[in-house]
Amino acid sequence: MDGQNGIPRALVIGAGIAGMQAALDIANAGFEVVLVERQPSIGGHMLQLSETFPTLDCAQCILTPRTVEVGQHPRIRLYTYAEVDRVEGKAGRFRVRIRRLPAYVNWDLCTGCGLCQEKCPAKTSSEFEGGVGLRKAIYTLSPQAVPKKPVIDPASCIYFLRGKCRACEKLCPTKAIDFEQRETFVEEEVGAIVVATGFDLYPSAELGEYGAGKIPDVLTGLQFERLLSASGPTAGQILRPSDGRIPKEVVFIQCVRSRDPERGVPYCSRICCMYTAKHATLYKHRVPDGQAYIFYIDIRSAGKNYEEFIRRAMEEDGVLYIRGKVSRVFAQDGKVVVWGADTLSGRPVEIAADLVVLATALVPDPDAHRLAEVLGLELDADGFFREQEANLRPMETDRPGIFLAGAAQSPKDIPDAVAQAGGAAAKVLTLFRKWGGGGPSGR
Amino acid sequence: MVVPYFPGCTLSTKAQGMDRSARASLRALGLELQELPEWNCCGAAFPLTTDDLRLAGAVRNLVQTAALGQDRLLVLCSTCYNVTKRANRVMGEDGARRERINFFIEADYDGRVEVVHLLDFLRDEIGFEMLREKVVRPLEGLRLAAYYGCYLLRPAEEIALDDPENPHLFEDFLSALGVEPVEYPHRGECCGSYLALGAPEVALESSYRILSTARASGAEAIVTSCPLCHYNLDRPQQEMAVRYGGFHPLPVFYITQILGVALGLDTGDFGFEKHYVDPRPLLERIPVAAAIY
Amino acid sequence: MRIVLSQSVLQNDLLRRVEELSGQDVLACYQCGNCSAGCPVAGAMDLLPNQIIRLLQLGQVEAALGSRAIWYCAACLQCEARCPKGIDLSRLTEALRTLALEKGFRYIEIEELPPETLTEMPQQAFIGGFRKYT
Amino acid sequence: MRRIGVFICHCGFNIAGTVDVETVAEALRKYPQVAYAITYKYMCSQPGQDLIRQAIAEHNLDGVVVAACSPAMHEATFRKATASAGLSPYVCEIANIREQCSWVHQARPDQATVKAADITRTMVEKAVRDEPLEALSMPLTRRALVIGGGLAGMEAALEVAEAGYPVVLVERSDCLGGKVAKLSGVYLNFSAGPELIAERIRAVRGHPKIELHLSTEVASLEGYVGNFRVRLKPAGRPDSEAGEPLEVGAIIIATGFDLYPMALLGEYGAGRYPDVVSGLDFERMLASPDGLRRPSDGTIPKEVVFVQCVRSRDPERGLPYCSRICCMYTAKQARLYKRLVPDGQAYVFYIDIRSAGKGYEEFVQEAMQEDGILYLRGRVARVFPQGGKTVVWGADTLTGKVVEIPADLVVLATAAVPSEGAMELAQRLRVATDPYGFFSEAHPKLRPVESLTAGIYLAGAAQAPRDIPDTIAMAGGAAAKVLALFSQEKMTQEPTVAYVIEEICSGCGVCISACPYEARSIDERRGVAVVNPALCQNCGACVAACPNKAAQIRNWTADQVIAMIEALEL
Repeated sequence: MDGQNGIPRALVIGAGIAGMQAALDIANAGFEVVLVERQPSIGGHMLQLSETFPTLDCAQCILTPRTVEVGQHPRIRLYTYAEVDRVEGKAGRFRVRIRRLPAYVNWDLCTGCGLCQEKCPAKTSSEFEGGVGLRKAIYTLSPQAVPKKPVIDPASCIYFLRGKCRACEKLCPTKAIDFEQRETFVEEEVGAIVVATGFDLYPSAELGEYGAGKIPDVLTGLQFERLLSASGPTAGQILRPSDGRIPKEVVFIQCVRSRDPERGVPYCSRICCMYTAKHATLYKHRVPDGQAYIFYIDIRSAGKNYEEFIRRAMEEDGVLYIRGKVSRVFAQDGKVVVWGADTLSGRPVEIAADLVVLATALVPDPDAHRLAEVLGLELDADGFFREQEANLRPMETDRPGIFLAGAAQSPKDIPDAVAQAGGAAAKVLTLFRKWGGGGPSGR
Repeated sequence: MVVPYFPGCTLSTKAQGMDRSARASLRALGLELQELPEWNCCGAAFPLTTDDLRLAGAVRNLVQTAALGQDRLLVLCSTCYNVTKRANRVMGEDGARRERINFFIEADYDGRVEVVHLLDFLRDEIGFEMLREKVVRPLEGLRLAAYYGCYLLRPAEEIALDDPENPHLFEDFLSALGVEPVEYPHRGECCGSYLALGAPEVALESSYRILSTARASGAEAIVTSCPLCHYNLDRPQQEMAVRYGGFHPLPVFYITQILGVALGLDTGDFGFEKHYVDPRPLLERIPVAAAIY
Repeated sequence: MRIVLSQSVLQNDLLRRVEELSGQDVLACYQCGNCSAGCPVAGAMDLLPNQIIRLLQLGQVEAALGSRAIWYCAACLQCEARCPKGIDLSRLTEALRTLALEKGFRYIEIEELPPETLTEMPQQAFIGGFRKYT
Repeated sequence: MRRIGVFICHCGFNIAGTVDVETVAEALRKYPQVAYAITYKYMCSQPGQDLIRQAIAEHNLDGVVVAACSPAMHEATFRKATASAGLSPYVCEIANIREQCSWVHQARPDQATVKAADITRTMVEKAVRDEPLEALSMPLTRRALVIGGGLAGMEAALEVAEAGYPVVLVERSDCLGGKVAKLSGVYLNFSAGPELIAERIRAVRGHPKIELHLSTEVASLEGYVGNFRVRLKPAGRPDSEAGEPLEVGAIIIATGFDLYPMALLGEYGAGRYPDVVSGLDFERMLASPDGLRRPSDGTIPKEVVFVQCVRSRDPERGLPYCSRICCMYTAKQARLYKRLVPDGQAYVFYIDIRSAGKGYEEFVQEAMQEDGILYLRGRVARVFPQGGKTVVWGADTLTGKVVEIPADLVVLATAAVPSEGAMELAQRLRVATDPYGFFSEAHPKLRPVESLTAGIYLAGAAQAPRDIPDTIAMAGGAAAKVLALFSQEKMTQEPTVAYVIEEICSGCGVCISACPYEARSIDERRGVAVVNPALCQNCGACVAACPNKAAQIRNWTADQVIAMIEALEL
């Protein structure tokens, strides 16, 4: 820093599992962290998951302590429902402008009692539930949200749409509802930045041959997670959306637009093989007399205890793996017919399924382009943040002081995202210590 | 308005009903079809090898169209439409191939003619809303299944008529006629095409799948714009009735026939008597338009 | 029969000619099977579409030429529409048919067709079919 | 009379799907000394924890029992919540009604409910007898020990040293760089291994904060997080004496991996046929200044067969797990081969192609499409010599045909196994491993870089096979944990350690030999046993050994255990 000390304070963008881990690793080493999350609460995609592979730990159970720890950490300043709007300066002294979206709720007054959500008359499709469940117009992502403060969605709020209702305002015991709220800006100064903006899923609307978005019993993997989840719309029961019946034949399709340079993305999405095996396993645990099928091209179970997990799915739960892609899915006679191929027997395969689950490709967060511009970073050809060098510098970027963690750099599973977040945190900590921050050195 | 028109071999012979119903219908809509004076066969199958000269026939028709001073060509038969449109693209895009073909047929054509099918022609030139107003015999209560087949949809980037996985143009057209279009899974699957010649058993199974799922989805008849699809779907139904238990015959209309009926035209020369499954009983259900009779 | 592989087997002239005629690169295929899954006539084939490409990848053009499957392809392009690597399989089968026909093989004999076929079938089926089969 | 609060978690579906939690709550409300009982969907969430805090205040509780998942999961969470309400964290107890009840009795919900109530009552009895202990405060040594001088170890050492803390780096061999230094190139950019890490090696060697010990291994370890005492000794010399103890506060294990022995691969002729080589041998051949030559006769191999999954994914004869790195390094080797021998042909036998990293899928697709490398989906069953060739018999499961390749060279991608001596080291460090000898992480999802022993962290392939970028990330992650530990003002330790009821201690010394942690000694002056709480790991060996019941563990006393047993309605 040209002989000058930088500010030993970090900005972490994105509060999914990678961002939270990076923030905690930095904060637990004694430094302040500004954590910015676009959603109303933290936890990211992991909070949407039911159980996690390969141990089948419940995601809520292992994650909520983390979200609580982040929410209560004395050295983490949390801005949710906010985005990084402008960044100036350089490593050691970045001036960051954060845009806080209007929640239409004064969070300082709100106690999170939940009365407004209970009484709100407007229901709409819930993004958190992947569209297979409903939420109110005033909502928190989940009952365990951190912070447990609701926001009003103007697109579904009756007052915003039609100019009357204001039921929440009347009922709120602390008078926290504020329909006049506008977006606000705050400025923060930090010395280093960790980008942990995660991933999104390939849009269902563009999966014509699979009937996604058209046939109700064709779901994405994330929607199926919500069906499996005890806190999901069916309280963990596997009921198919069209008629609420328990599906007895379930087909899982991998590589939906992954490894598909012609019509999707050229890369492998890395996590689908394992979560699909988990889906099939959990399905069998819930519906023991059902049959699960998985269409795959290559089974990629290359993590610790992953291969063993797949073997159990095949051998103990009788999940039938079929090596071949599915070309078409269509509705017929109350069934969802799947046309696939078994390249190993050399026969075409048709399955009249009750439910079809698509492992859609992971794509970069839709905001990555804007954010890359704000940060002065490069994206790779696929739209993920470009690391400085693929082998030895996977957490570093071309801009000193800005680091990458988790799926923002490329798709990765939870342990890999956590390890990389720790790695990014270490880079930040090393900088801060060099600038003379932190506690005593040496023995 | 005069519209240059390429009927193709089959419409001039074995599918004259399609040709006649087309001419009559478009006349009723105030359009005169002008048959290309010296048209020739389009080639019937887009060449899949690097042998460009097989495109010459289709290109010749386009050259004629351009020579008439016209900038578009209406092609009704799906097969001809597919071949001609793709040949036109080659002429419009590929320098070396264009040069070779031009040299061979002694022309200087650059793909300037737009190849249109009845569906996009009606949508863009007349408008489905306007068409709806012209309908004097609304086909209300008639549940028809649009059959796209291959040639109206694929290859998607070359044909670009509709979304190849979830098309709706044909259904939109039928709706304008008052029809209740029936969606069914196999409207874009292949009927078997020329396998009728080389592997009739295989073609039969393909068309059976299309017919049976259309019926299961509630269709009372199928509508197509391809004489070969028509042949594959219509003719073997007797055989299907023998082979597959529970099979019920399903009439197959040409798109132009159904248009003519809705426009209240005299269907006497529409060629219904040549269909294997007689579609006329179904039409008897539709009230005859007062304006005509 | 064990297929014996070597560089000379993999890169034979016949394969080169198939690639030339079709304009397709068989090595682009990574054997996902989508073509077979969507092929409307795969059920009647002795080899699946992906296996035809596979044989070509192994340099086994003769084996592919000898299959019934190449004559069943109606060029409906469903495989091409959904191939993740942009391979047009119908062009490969066309090239294989062309090679077979060049060698004098006829999939159908026009003289042997039943007379009602000739009177009733649309012209386009003849022209298309004769081009593919004779 | 105590006032115990009981908090029963639904754990979403996990507990409440089997156990009738309301019935359990009702049963506990009637139990002596229980002042309050309630259920909630996720007790570990913020509202769940708030519920506990509020109840402590409103109902004047002096003890807490949370009936939920295993204490390994959330004991710390709930103790923190209890402490934040002003109580000692050690009056908070966890009744495990998930792993030990709902999960294992799904088929019998009624009995599971009875058992859940039973388990909860036992913990109430324990809580009633809990002392409000305070955490013990310990000194902290801010120096790290890194074991292993490969990529992971160097990276971790550099991160910690760059942050200003001294590091002792121990490497068994006589050079730094590990496996990566032996590579002819790495995938994605084909840069050579030695060049790639030369800068790292220089940085380690020249770093003033890094004390490097080559040809050295760890002889013994004593102590605990923040206060380890480690002795080193010359590597590979069993008779040599261990040196003076070094004090370190944290340890990073980065011992990497080895390859499955070639000698055990009969059907591939490894070790017997000169032209059958391992992947690591092939790396050397690729880097040879004389160009690529096959071992038998020095000719340039024109037909090269690569065989993947050699004893990986092979529970019968090898290892059940996937070695994770072979798919990519095989693709890289085949592509490097094509660069050296453009007119050669490469074949790869595989089961599944696992190219799931950034740019990896594209790399493999280019190998197939641009370099014409033929991928064959199937295993190789036999390899035998014939007329100067090495013939490979394999299968192509996609055509359903068997294939034969008369090859010039066969390269085996042998399984990655734990580094030699990893099990021994694990015993010396008292760190858990999996059955194969890879070091066990504290939690596979959220704590992948921590071992199950506090203060000992894991980096790289020592935990499981992983490639270079994943190793770099994980080494950084381990370093971050060390930096967080070192940043603390002081170290705290659990007070639930052993103590001696001196009145009944006879000073017999049985407990001293029973203690595996050297935490006990005899106070010669008073003739009684004493405990060093810093070393005690509350294992209970002394309690079992003591003939007089003078050895006890705080908040795990004999009285408590007996009361817990008596609480069961048997």
